[in-house]
Amino acid sequence: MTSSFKSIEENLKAEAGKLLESGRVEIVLAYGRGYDENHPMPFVAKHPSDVANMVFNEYCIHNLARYLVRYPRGTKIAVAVKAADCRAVIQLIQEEKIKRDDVVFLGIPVYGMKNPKTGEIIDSKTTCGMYNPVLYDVLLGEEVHGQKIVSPYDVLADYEAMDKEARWAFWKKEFDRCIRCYACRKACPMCYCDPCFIDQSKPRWGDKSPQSHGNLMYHLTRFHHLAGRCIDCGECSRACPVDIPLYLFHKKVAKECEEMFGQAAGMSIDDKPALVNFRVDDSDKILE
Amino acid sequence: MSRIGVFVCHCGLNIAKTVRVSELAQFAATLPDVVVAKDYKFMCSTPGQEMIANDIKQHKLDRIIVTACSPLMHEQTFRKVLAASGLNQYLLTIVNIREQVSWVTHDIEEGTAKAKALLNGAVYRARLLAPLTSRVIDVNPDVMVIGAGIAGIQAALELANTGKKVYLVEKNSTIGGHMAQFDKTFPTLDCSACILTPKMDSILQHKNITMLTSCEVSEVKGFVGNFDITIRQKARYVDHGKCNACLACTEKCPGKGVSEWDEGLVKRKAIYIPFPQAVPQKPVIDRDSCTFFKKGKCRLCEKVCEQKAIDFDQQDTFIQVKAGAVILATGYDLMDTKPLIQYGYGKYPGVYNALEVERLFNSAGPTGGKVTMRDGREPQAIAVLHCIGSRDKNNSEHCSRVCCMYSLKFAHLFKEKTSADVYQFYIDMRAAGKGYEEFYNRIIGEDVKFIRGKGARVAQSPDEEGRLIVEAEDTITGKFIKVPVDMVVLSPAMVPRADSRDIARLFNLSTDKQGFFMERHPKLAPLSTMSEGIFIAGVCQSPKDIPDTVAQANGAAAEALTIVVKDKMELEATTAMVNPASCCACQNCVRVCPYGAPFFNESKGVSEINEALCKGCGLCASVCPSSAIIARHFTNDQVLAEMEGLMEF
Amino acid sequence: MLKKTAINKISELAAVLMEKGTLLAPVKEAAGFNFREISDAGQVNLHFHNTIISPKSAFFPQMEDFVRYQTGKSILEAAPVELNLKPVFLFGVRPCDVKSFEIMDIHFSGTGAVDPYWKKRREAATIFGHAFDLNEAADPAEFYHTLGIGAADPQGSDIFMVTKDNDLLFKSITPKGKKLLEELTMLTEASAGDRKYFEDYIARGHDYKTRFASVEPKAIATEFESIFDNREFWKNVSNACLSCGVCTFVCPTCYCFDICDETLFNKGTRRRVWDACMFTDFTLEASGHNPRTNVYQRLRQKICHKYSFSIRKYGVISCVGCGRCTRYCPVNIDIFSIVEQAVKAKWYKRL
Amino acid sequence: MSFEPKILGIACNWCTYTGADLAGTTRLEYPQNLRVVRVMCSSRINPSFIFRAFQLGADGVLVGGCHPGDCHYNTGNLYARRRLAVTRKILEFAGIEPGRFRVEWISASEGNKFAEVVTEFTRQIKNLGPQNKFKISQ
Repeated sequence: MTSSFKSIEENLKAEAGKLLESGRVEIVLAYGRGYDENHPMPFVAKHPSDVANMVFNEYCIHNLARYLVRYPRGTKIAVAVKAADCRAVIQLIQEEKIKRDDVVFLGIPVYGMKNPKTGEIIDSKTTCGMYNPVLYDVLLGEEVHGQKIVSPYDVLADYEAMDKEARWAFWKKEFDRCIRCYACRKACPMCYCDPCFIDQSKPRWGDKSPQSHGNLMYHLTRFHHLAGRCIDCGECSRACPVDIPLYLFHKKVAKECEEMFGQAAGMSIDDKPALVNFRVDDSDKILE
Repeated sequence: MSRIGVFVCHCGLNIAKTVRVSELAQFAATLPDVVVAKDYKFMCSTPGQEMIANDIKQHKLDRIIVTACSPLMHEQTFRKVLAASGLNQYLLTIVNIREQVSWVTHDIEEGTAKAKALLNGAVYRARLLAPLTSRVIDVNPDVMVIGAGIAGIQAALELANTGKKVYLVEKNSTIGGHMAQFDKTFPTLDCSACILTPKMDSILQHKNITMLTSCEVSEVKGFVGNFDITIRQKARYVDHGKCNACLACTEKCPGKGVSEWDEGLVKRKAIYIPFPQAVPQKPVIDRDSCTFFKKGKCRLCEKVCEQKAIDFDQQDTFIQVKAGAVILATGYDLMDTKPLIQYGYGKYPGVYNALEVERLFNSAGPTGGKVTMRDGREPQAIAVLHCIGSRDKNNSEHCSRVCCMYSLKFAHLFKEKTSADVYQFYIDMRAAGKGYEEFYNRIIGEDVKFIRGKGARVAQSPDEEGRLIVEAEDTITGKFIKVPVDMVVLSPAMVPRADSRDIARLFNLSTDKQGFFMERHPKLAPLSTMSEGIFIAGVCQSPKDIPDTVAQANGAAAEALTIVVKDKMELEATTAMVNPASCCACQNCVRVCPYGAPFFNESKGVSEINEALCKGCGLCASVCPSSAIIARHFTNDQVLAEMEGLMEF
Repeated sequence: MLKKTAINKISELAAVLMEKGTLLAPVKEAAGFNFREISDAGQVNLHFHNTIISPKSAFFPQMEDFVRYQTGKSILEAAPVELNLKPVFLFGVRPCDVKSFEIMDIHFSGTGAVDPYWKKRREAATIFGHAFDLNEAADPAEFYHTLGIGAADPQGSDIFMVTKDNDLLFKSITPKGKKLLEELTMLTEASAGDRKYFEDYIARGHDYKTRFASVEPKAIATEFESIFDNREFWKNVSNACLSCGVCTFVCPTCYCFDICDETLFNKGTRRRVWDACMFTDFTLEASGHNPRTNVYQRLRQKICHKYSFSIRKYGVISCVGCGRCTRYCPVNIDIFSIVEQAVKAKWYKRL
Repeated sequence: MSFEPKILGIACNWCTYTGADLAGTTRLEYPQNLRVVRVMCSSRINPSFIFRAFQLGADGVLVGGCHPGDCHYNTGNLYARRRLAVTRKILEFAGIEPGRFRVEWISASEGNKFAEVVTEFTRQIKNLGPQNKFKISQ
């Protein structure tokens, strides 16, 4: 049984109102009206009266975890999180960017979110394909059951089967289109570096001009920085104005990390990010 | 713009044979920013060094590249040349064209080409080098020794005798450690107390030693030369400043506790001193067995104390100590053999562990030195089982090193004090120590029955109440045997203290698989640790006997002295630093550093690095996503530039 | 002069233009349309509403090389990069984008400091403007009507194109366009009916509705000046802003760039690349100080630059209402709504 | 002329670099295609160094560190192992032959192993041919 968007919206408004009213939180991160129905926006409620302006519909795709790190440490924030968004918040807690006590998870179990550009339903092809938040303080609807469980990594099969030349040709074409607007990193809840490595002038990791080599360095390094941290929300790819399928590469790295380190990103607040961790008995096989 | 001087060494024919050195110098001269490039027969010779020094002055060089042997050979030599010429020594780059070029090829074309590529990399790198200065810090002249067994006592005395102030921290209410529990020591069979108690007394008397008993380290801050350590002194409920050690209280006390000192074989009072020669000779109250603490009534001790030293309101107190160096001598625990149910320890009263037996032999022990068992009998047959839990893949893989010898000592003492038959069940006899083999031979001559086979099981005799059967395979005869005995002595593995990992965490040490503290290098630095200024001595590093422990204690004292003897010390210059403007507060550096050098400054919202703790490995720099960490001398741009130079040709 | 050709013969026209010079025209790509240099005449595709990246890139490419040099060598040996341009045909530019060239001319040549790269590229180009399809509804993000731009305004183009059923009509607007049109012999003469259709179409273009707000330049400039320091307003409108560069990169009137020296193996190029005022390091000073550290300051800069500073300095709103920034914003921030809020609602006064 | 690859080596100071020196001291011959950057610890290696090396035209990249457990800095190479494993997977998915990037644990006493690894790796890279995918064309 799933809850309608409307009932989720009602619950969201009610819970947000209560949290603001009681002073439990200073801020509620949710969704508000955009320039039309198909384009709602991330929305910040600070007063109980702001709650009336909240919306929730199938186009409320944005991962609001992105905004958490924008507020001073210690700010009490409630955040509306769908499944992947929730994992992003957990990952941020693991990384001590925010404290568990400072954040209220308003969990949204939902199936049927749509990409406003294509109108397609967002599922495991471009995201982690989870529909229920793994952790929440309040659940704003009934848990989604009965959706076919598809591994988020299934979509990789075709690409893994490609030979290396074809795969390189594929990625080269994709990365060459990059205009370096950096919407991917800015939409990413885990990309909180300021400055980003690619903006540094000393060292100059890659050229600033949008040429193949600088683009490649930017994207590959970003994939590495997100290894074991990417929660596969797909925001990078949806934000991209030229539709580079970044999610594919992120999925591949996430899959490998999960296999090698036995841990998926953002599933438990007790985990330690995999790449700043080790086990003495990690096998040398991972290097083969 | 840099002014680079390149100096190519022939190393006689060592290099010149497979690298065209003059061509290399000519090539160098064509590279951007290279002002002068020369080749010479032996660059490390005095004339070679003078040539570099002169060129630095004449050409106003600000970067020097020496193209010669491995930096591990002569980097220091050439750094001195730079320093003497007024150039910062870190502006030197060594190109290794001997070990890694001329000696590994016979082809002069290949050799020359590779040398050019390496040199080009060095030129790219040299341009970006920055002068570095070592920071000099003040050193606190005091030393803290943690653990007051024989290792700690020895180290403390040695240091105190050099005039250094020593803080000796002991968890128990008396110093002395395990050695004070022993009766005799192998192989000389001299009385343990006779050799130890004078040292314990010296600790008490020494004007340079502050003895802190009933104390544990609760927090360690700072770094080599400047440790800032918080000690928690547990409440003793007796004001040791007032107590005159009349011990009237201990006589009147109705409370009964289990004597830890006597390994639980007897009871002691609730207010007590662990043993007659304890240092300090002042009692403490054990809350758990004290009638007043349990029932709220009694206070007999308070009534009899003329000094008014009893203080039931005493609380744990915290003492701040500063020290320049720390020696850890925290010793060991005997393995708990109860889980090894096949040996029946804890189940059959006739089964003892080694420390209990030590107490049985001791004239100050529970039986006044008589070997009588828990049921009051004198044993007629005794089995001593070696290697219980040690040399055992399922428990402790290591050899505990001393059990063979003390088991032989037990045999001797049993023979001396009883008329019992004594059996030794052993895997093989390890007697590697001065006088040990001789001791073994002596015991062989004392009508002790040696069975080469590990004791496999201890069982209740089906026939006789209180009689035990030891089962083993005699590997000499290949027969499975059952030996009926009255008393079984287990020689269990020596294992790290239960809290060794907590202590390791406090001092940022690593522990080995078992939990013993890791030395910096197993052979060349067995007393140092990866934490600068923290040394280890005795069994906390690995099982060893008293002579080795004492030797280590002396060694650790000397090592600690090398730090505190100077009033200033130089810190590593090639450390890492954080550029706060780029720090994204991900705290990866804090998570990964093996030395705890980076820390998060909550108020500034950025990580910082305590350079005194930094060893310059550069791990933090590579896990820093925003490149905020600068690993000095191996900065990102230096490495990237060198790679670019290496790949150009 | 009005000429025409059948739409299915566009590739023939393209082939002719490719012979005469460089043809830049809309091409369909994975994510949508973009102006690209045409290498295959069949690529030209006029079934587009508008391109992702605005056609400013024809005159102000994202990357422009200025000087090549070698490290360790004298500056005298550095070689400026010469633009050896063939004639350029910029084909299929929508009226709002054509308008943007006029605004960009102010910045790149109208202020006295002439940018030679812009100027040369502008001079080399013949612009084929192309009316929006009046039969199809405007994109919800668009609001060029607000800026006084009609859906079929021919001014600014050298040649203006209108679709009539299966034909494409071409009218020369400038002498340059007239000359070219005369050379394009494969085009046929338009009929009287075509001419009427064309004129009607242009007139109808003004009635074609996009989103609209009554915006008077001086008034709006004043309005934004008065709320410049109203942090609540700016924080509120920038709450969702990610501070990425999408809006500025797709914008036809954003012209900020960065000068970079990019070297490899001692060979270097000094070039300019697009920069964006939305990037955190845009205003980062060498000292490490950054006057705009907050998102709201950057979004304020972007909007005030277009709707206030530009008006004060040059008398024009530096926005053509093409709607790209709104359309491609990952979080649906809408400049029109912000302007509307500032003008109409005056909500800040309630605070 | 036969293809002579350029191979970038990154070696830790304490083990592999010293092992390479030992190979020299014992006069073990091996191909001259390897150019080594010395760093203090294999954990210093930023994954982007590897990407950059291929962009600079390296046909192969060889990383050398202490054996796990023997790191001069205790645990540095244990982090490096994970990080470089991920680097490898990224290279592979981008289309770089995984054989072009290798991590080897070579101790200071393993001069032999160093020479063998370099010889074998050089042969492998020769078989793979020039790496032009990441290489920046000038």
